[in-house]
This record gives sequence, structure tokens and C-alpha cells, in this order.
Amino acid sequence: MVEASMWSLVSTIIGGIATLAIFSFLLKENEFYRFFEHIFIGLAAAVLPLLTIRDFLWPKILEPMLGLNVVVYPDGTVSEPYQPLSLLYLLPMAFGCLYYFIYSKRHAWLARLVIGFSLGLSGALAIRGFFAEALPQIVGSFKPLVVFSAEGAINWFESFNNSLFVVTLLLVFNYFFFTFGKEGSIQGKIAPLGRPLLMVCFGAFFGSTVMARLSLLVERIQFIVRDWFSALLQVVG
Amino acid sequence: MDPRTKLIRIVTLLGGVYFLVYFLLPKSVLLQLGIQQNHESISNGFIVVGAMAIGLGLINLLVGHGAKIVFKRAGWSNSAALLIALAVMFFVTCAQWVGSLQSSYDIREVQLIGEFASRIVSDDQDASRRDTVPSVSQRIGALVGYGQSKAAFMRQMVESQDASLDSQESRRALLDELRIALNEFQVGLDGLESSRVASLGEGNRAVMEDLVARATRLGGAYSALRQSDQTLTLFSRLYGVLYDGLFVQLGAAMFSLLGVYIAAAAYRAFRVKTVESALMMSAAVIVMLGQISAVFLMLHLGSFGEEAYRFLPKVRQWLLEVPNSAAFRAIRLGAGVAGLMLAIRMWLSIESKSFSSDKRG
Amino acid sequence: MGGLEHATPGVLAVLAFAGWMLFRHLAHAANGHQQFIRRIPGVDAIESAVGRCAELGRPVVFTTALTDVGPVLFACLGVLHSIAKRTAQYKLKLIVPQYSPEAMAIVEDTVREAYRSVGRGAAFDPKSIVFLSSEQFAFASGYMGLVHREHAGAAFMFGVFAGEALVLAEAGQQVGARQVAASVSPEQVAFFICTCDYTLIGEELFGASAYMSREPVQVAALAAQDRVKLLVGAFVVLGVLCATAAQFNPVWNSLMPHQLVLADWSMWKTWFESLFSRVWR
Amino acid sequence: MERRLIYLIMIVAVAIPILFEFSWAPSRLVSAERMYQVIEDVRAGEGEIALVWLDFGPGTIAENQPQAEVILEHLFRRRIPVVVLSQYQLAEAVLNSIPADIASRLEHEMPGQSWRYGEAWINAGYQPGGAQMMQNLAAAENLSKYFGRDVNGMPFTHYPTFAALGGIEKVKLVAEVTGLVGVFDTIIQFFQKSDYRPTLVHGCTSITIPEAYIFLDSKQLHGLLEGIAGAAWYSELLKRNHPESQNDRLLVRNTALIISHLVLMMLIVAGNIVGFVRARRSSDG
Repeated sequence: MVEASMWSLVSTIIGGIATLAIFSFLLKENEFYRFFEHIFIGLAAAVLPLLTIRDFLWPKILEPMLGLNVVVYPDGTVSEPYQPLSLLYLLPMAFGCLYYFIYSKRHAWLARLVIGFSLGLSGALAIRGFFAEALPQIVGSFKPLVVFSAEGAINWFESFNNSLFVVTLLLVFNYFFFTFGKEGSIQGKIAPLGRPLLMVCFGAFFGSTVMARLSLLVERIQFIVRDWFSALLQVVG
Repeated sequence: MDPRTKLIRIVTLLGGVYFLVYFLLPKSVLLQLGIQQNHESISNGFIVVGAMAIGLGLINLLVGHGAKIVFKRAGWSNSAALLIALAVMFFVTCAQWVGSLQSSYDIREVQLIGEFASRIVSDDQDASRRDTVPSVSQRIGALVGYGQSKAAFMRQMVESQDASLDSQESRRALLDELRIALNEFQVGLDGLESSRVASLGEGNRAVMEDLVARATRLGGAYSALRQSDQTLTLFSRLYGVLYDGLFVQLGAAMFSLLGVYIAAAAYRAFRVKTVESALMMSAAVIVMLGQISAVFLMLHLGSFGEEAYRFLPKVRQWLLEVPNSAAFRAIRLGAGVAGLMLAIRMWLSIESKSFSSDKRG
Repeated sequence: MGGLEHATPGVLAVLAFAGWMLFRHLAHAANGHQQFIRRIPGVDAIESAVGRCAELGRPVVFTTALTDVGPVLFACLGVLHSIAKRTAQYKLKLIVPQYSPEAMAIVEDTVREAYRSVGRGAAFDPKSIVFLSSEQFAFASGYMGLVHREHAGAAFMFGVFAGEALVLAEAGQQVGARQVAASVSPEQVAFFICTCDYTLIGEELFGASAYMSREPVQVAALAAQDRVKLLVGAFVVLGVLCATAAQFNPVWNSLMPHQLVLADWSMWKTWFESLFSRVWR
Repeated sequence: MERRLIYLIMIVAVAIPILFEFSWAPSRLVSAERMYQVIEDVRAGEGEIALVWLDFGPGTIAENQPQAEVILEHLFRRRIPVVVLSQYQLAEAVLNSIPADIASRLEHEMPGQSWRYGEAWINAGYQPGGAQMMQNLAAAENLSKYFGRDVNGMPFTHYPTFAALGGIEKVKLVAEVTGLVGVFDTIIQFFQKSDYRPTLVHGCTSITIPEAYIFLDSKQLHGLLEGIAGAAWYSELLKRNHPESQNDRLLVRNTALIISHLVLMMLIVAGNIVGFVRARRSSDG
């Protein structure tokens, strides 16, 4: 048990030093911060590509291609037949390697092939994504301006809410027209009304973001005050 | 338009064709065309193209910071620290991965006993496969032979590890579970061997299914122990320190700066100068008060405190559900339409001049 | 309301309408039709910020932050192209910190193209396109250090942002840079309003790109976009009226417009068959 | 100098409640109550599961981890089998640690009962590919075959509970816990079929709370945890039904959050006063 806690002790202490290095930026940009800034960029650059290989390229692409996913039973039969079609993955892999022609002066256009391909791909997906997300949103906006309660009387609170919702939606929607609203047109006159309503929305964002940001600070201080200090005491003690 | 640009535009079109066809055609047609059945591997193919770009960032860093070191430019020592961190993390991550791959293959060799036994039963029941595989007695003979050799290897491993008394309590529990599973498996295997099963009639199949259960338990116990051992290797420890100790903490620390920055931004910029900033601030304060209404209970303000504790979250809920949702939905729908138009332009390569490549080499 | 896995006839009609609007306005632009675009205040702030840098001789920083290859990157390129032309003309140092390797290739081409278009192709320095990291906060920490060390005079933040937006804006604020931001991520707009000199909200980014470059393709897309938005707006108004009428007489529920758009192929088939048989009889 | 003074004030305001470990009751959040009911009403029969996306890493662990913990604790208590997975590479650490911690906490609380890996939950690991992967997953007829192996390389078929999973219609609940941009939209836009859309709940960092409300309104989203405050109130609801449930560290953190909110609002008032005085002085001068 001692050996395991020694490693986690080292991990916590290094984590505390790294946190204080980043916090030192609050005083001013300094060497201590700059050193850990570069360490952070270096670690990130190593972790990201390897995780893509380890969690996707290897299990889903390379293992089937090399036949390593096939289990050979003691009697010579196999768990699943080798899929020669998986070798077709070599085509997109070769095509994807064209990215690296970015660095060549003469053949940079080859990189444009694969970049264009991914532009076309993300364009097509964005088309489907728009309809899948927008349609329920539009249908959700069909709110009756007058709402009756079960007993048949007008429910004023719901009616007010729905009317305010629809008016706000249309005014803000109207704010984002760019090729209408020539001087003197109605649309041009009511367009500015959208901006104050937007401010209510951004105020709500600011208020809820305060909670988000402070939570991060709380967690860091809790780590320093609780975990790091007790790790230091253990080492010193 | 030069041939290269034409080729780029055709490839861009092809990039989007598959997914647009998949979206535009009804499912029934897709099934008839056989697209639906192969959709997963086709999609994986597209993901592979993007995954190949993972080295780009690495090359940029190596070239940029490498040049700084070689030519001893300002800040080269930090660049050296960056590249060392990159190399160490790369090596440790690879070593840890290779170690876990090796142990997962070892685990698979034990697990295949259970898989193979259940496969013998299922193949025997499937008329179409029965004649493509060896006879039941041959297969069971191979199973028993393989099972005995694996059991002997694991018994020897368990006994050697029993001798080393310093292992932790949790590991001892895993070792005990493996020993029990091993003995159970040995009983099942010996029973199968002695019963000389030649065909899988009603009675014999129960013996086999019993062995499958025992082998599966053995596989589970062995994999639990090996996975626990895997976390104790040097490279796993180093990976833990670098990943959890350094990388995770640096990320969390960077993000936490926002906690103090937001305070500075609120103090400096949240000044009521215009109607708009007054509206923005009052909405922000209403939302904040709704999030911390518990404070009114703590300040012992009597009935006012209770009333505020109950009322403020409702006001916040109303502001978020009505004015905010309406305004934000309008932003989202507008941006959605703009995105749709740009998506069509991108797919059809209706590019703006700044991106057109007529003059590019 | 079920999900949308495959397009319904209604969705195809809306997509066809969008395509038609785009090609119609592209044709107008090709014939030299001058399309009206309302004045976007943020764009004037961009030009004055670059001018200030020319006076002080301090570098200009332009970042597309987390924007990956996609529709938003296109809009940012329109603005970057205009700014790069100005920095080329004023012989100012332009630095473009990058997050996405894929986007970086396109950004580099756009800046090289801008320098070439004002006859200063030789002055373009590929090292001005600086790759920092593709991890969000490693990128932010690199950007903070860069803005401080280069003592940036103007900082432009255009595109998709997340939590790091405030870190980027605070870094520019600390060195006294003139800052203009345009974010399609609404949750970050509140911070940019607090910390920047001017903030373009949501789609104004697309509008600014067309307004600054005045390129036929971008202007046509903006015009087409407004027509499709008009369709969506009319759809909402129609739906609200039906929903309100349905409170008085439930028959209106069957006339709700979305049912038309969401009806899949089999429903249309049955409608036509019943219509056809009624007409035939 | 002003800026650094503000930084110091905030750090001290946050550190005090943590140092002295005092905690107040959390604020009541209506959305957390509704989400509690949504998970309480989930019915998962044979071969039916919950998908829990842990799409967060070091940056937003402070808000997302408590949310993931209360959601998993509730699903584990209701014995609903869970597949944890992620669209984010850097979520690897939390995919392993959080379910394991909750399972051992529950086993500690209720000796004799077990929440073992492979029975209560399984870790399908990192799923790259964004929208393409998501529509692939939605179209899969057999999720066990689609995932193939868990993050340790073990086949899904090895674990009886997860050996024969059907398609998307067998997913009775999808929980997305994230602070990232775009991953939540990917689920909203692509994880559906024309005849089935699973119940979706969401643990979001507070910054995206206003955005999530439009999806609650359009019924694309059925439950929402609003940052740490949402997780704190949800843990309070769990505690009411399961008194032994522990949430003290979360409540201390939530209290520090409340105090820092108060300090920040005072800074806004101070900022306005200073601004007003300076404006007055410059107009007099």
C-alpha cells in the first residue's frame, strides 16, 4: 500500500507546483509560468495523436486489416473469418496522408484535395444537422398567444409568457437580416429593437457563466488547500 | 479553370455525396442499394481520412521549436523543455499501451477457453456449420489439451505469487478469486475429460455448458488480476504521474484562471453606462441570485429569507425559460440558416475568392 | 415528434428553395447587380483598429481560435483576407495563432493570397501562421504568452469559442490592445462585450465578411440566406396563428404547418392515392 | 494594481469556506427535480441500457465530475446497466475512475450487494468521428457488435449483461455530461431514428445553461443539471431517498461557490461606484 501512495503523493505534489506556476501568471508573465506553459503544450501534442491511434485506428482499422482480431482456437478453427475487405481501409489512409503535402511548395495542391474532401464532407453533414436540430425548435415555437385553463377561463400568466416569447423571438430574428431594412422601411425601423432583448439573453449567459468559472476556481483552491497541503505534510512529516 | 482546381472541386463534391445521398434517400431505397448494411464501415472510412491528420500538429511543433533550439533563438530553453516533455510523454504513453496490449492478448488466451467451449456447442447445433468443423470428440480433445496446459501454467503462477507475501490486500483478494476459479475449472475439465464425450446429446450438453460457465469465471478472474497488475507497472505509474499529475492539473489550473478573470471583468466592465448594459446586468444579477438563494436562509432574515429562498429560483427559471430562450432560439435558428447556406456553398465549392485556388501552385 | 434520419419531401423542398435562392442571387451578382447590405458598426471598428496599429507600429494578432474546417471558417477567411491586405499595405507584422492543423493550411493560403493580391507576395512570412496546440487550454496559454511577448496593438478574435474566450480577451486587455471579437458561440459574447472594444454577435460574423470583402459570392449568399430566414420566420408566424386558433377550434391542430414538412414519403403516397381516387371517381 | 487586488480577494473568498469546511444547504433548482423524476421513471428491461457520455476532461472536471457522479449513483441504485463512453479523447481518466468510485462507495454503503464491472457498467472508451460516428451508432442494429470490445480489449460478448444489446431503441436513457462545444449538438442532431428518439438528460457546465433551455422547451432534452448547483441539489434529493448517500465535499464546494458569487456581486457594485465617482470627478475637473 505504501508504494501505491508514494506514486500518488508524487503526482499530487507535481500537480500543486504546476497549478501554482499557472497562478503565478496573475502577478505577471514570468519564467516559471512560461516553462510550464511549454510543458503543457508538449504533453498535449504527445497525448492527442497517440490516443487517436490507440482508441480508434488500432482497434477499428489496423487490427482487422492485420487479422489480429481473429482468435485461433486450439483445434485450428477461428472465431471469425479474416475480412479481406478491411484492406480497403488502405485507400482512405493513403488519401489521408495527402495532408502532409501541406509542407511541400510544389505539391501543396495535393493537400487541398483532402482538405476539400473534408470541407465537402462537413458541408453534407451540416445540411442534415441543420434540419435535425432546427425543425423541433421551430415546432416548439408554435405557442398559442391565448391559453385557456381547464375550466375555460383565460390563463393570463401563460398567455403573457407565450406572447412575450413569440414577440422576442421574432424581433431578435429580425435583427439578423442584413440585406433588408433600407432607410425608412418598417423592417429597418424595428431591427434595432432586437439588440436590447439580446442583452437580456447575454446577461443570463453572464450570470450562469459566473457559476461555471467560479466552480473551476473553487475546485483548484480545494485541490491546493486540501490535497496538496496534506501531501506536503505527509512528505515533511 | 486549371485541371487541378477542377479535380479539387470534384473531390470536394465526392466528399459530401455519400452522406447527402444517405440523408436524402428514404431508408427503403438505401436498403435495396445495400448502402444501409455497409454504412458503418463506409463511415469508418471517412473517419480514417480525418484521423490521418493527427501528425500535422506534431510536425508543426517539431519544426517550429526545433528551429528555435538549433539556431539558439530567444526562449530556446523553453522549446527544449517542450520537446523533452513531448518525447517523454510519447515514449511513456507508447510503452504503457504496448504493455496493456500484451496483457490483453495474454488474457485473451485464457478467455478463449470459454469462447471455444461455447462455440463447440453452438456449432454443433447449427446444421450449416456442423460439417465445416472437426468432429465434436476431436474438438473436445483439443479443448481439454489446451485447457490443461493453461491451467498448469496458471497454477504455477498462483503458487509463485502466493510465496511473495508483500502484495496488497486488494491484490490478495484477486489472487484468492483466481485460485478458487482455477480449482473449479480444473474439476469441470477433469469431468469433461473422463466422460469421453463424443456427441453433444441432451445430457452431454449440460456438461459442456457447465464448463463454459467455469471457464468464463476463470477468464474473468485472470483478467481482473492481470489488469490490476498492469496498473502497477513502472510505465503505468509514470503515465499516471505525467497524465493525472501534470497534464490534468495544468488544464484545470489554466481553466481556473477564468474564475479570477471573470471577477476582474465584472468589476471593470460591468458598468451601467447604457440601457443595454443595465438590461444585461440586471438579467445577470437575477440569474446569480437564483443560483445562490440558499444564502438568504443562512443570513437568518426570518420570513423575508424564506420568501426570498423560494421566490428567487422561480424568477430565474422564468427568465431562462421565456425571454432568454426566445432570444437564444432566434440566434440559433438564424445561425443555423447561415450555416446551411455555407454548407451548400462548401459542398458545391462555391468559394469566395479569398479561398479560390486558381493561382495556387 | 420522432427523429429525423432521412429527408422528408418537405425537407427536400426547403433544401431546394435554399439552393434556388443561392443560385438566383449568384446570377444577379454575376450580372453586376448591386446588393444592399446594411451598415455593420463592428466593421468600422476593425478598420480603425488596424489603422491605430499602423500609427503605433505594433503587430496585429488575428485568431480563429477553436474554429475547425467548416462553414464558420469560411466567414472568418473573408475578414482575415481584408485585414491581411491592410497589414500588407501598411507593412505591419501580422500574427495568426492556430489551433486546428487542418484549418491552418487554409488560413495560410488565404493570407498568402491576400498579400499577393496587393502585390506584396514576397513579404508574406509563413512563420506568421503560428501553430500553438490543438488542446483548448494549451492553445490559450500559448496565445496569452504570445500576445504579451509581441505586445500586440490590435487583437481580432473571430469564429468558434469556448471557455478560453475570456482568457484570450483578458490577455489582449492586459497589453492595451484594441480588440474586436465576432463569436458564433453566444455564451461567449457576454464576455467579449465586457472586455472588447466592439463585439459582432452571432451571424454578424457572416455579414461582416460579405460587407468587408464585397465579394459577389459572399454578398449573394447573404441575400439568399435572408430569403430562407424569411421563410422560417413566416413558418413560425403561421404556426403561432394556427396554435392560437386551435385554442378556439381544435380543427386547426390538423392544419399545423410542420405536419406538411415532416410527413414522410409513405404519407405523401397515401395522400396522393386518396386524392387521385377521389378525383378519378 | 487594481486587477491583482481583485484576484487576491476572489482567491481568499473561495479559500475560507474550504479551509474551515463549513457547508450550507444547496439552493433549490427546479430543473434538477424534474431530471430526478425522469431517471426515476426510466424502465430498463432485459438487454436495455443507459448510455452515459462523459465528454469532459481536465478543464471542466470541477463542474462535470459531480454531475457524472450523481447521475451514475442514481442509475446504479436503480440497477440500470450503464455503458460509459466519450467523444472526447481526454476523458479517458474519468471514464475509468468515476464509475469505479461510485460502485465502491455503494458497495461500502450496502455490504453484500455488488456493482461489478461488466455487470453494473462497462466502459466502451473513446469514440472518435463526431457526427459520422453518432449517426453510425444510431443506425447500428446490435450495439454489442458495434462496440466490439471494451476499453480493456475484452469483447462485449464476454459480459452477459452487455452481450446481446439491440439497437438504439434498447437505449432507455442517454445522459450527456460535458463542458465542450458541439458534442451535445451532435447527440441532438444525429442520435435518433425516424421512429425513435431516446430520453436525453444533460449535465452542462453553467455557461451553457441558457442554451440548454431551448432544447428543454422543444422536448429534445428531458432533464438538465445546471453546473455544480444542479449536482448539489440533485445529491440532496438522492440523500432524501437514500440517507446514507454522501455529498459533504460537494456541499463544501457549493458553499464556496455561493460566497464567491456574493463577493463578485459586491465587486460589480464597487465597480459601478468607482466608475460613477471617476465620471463625476472628470466632469467636475
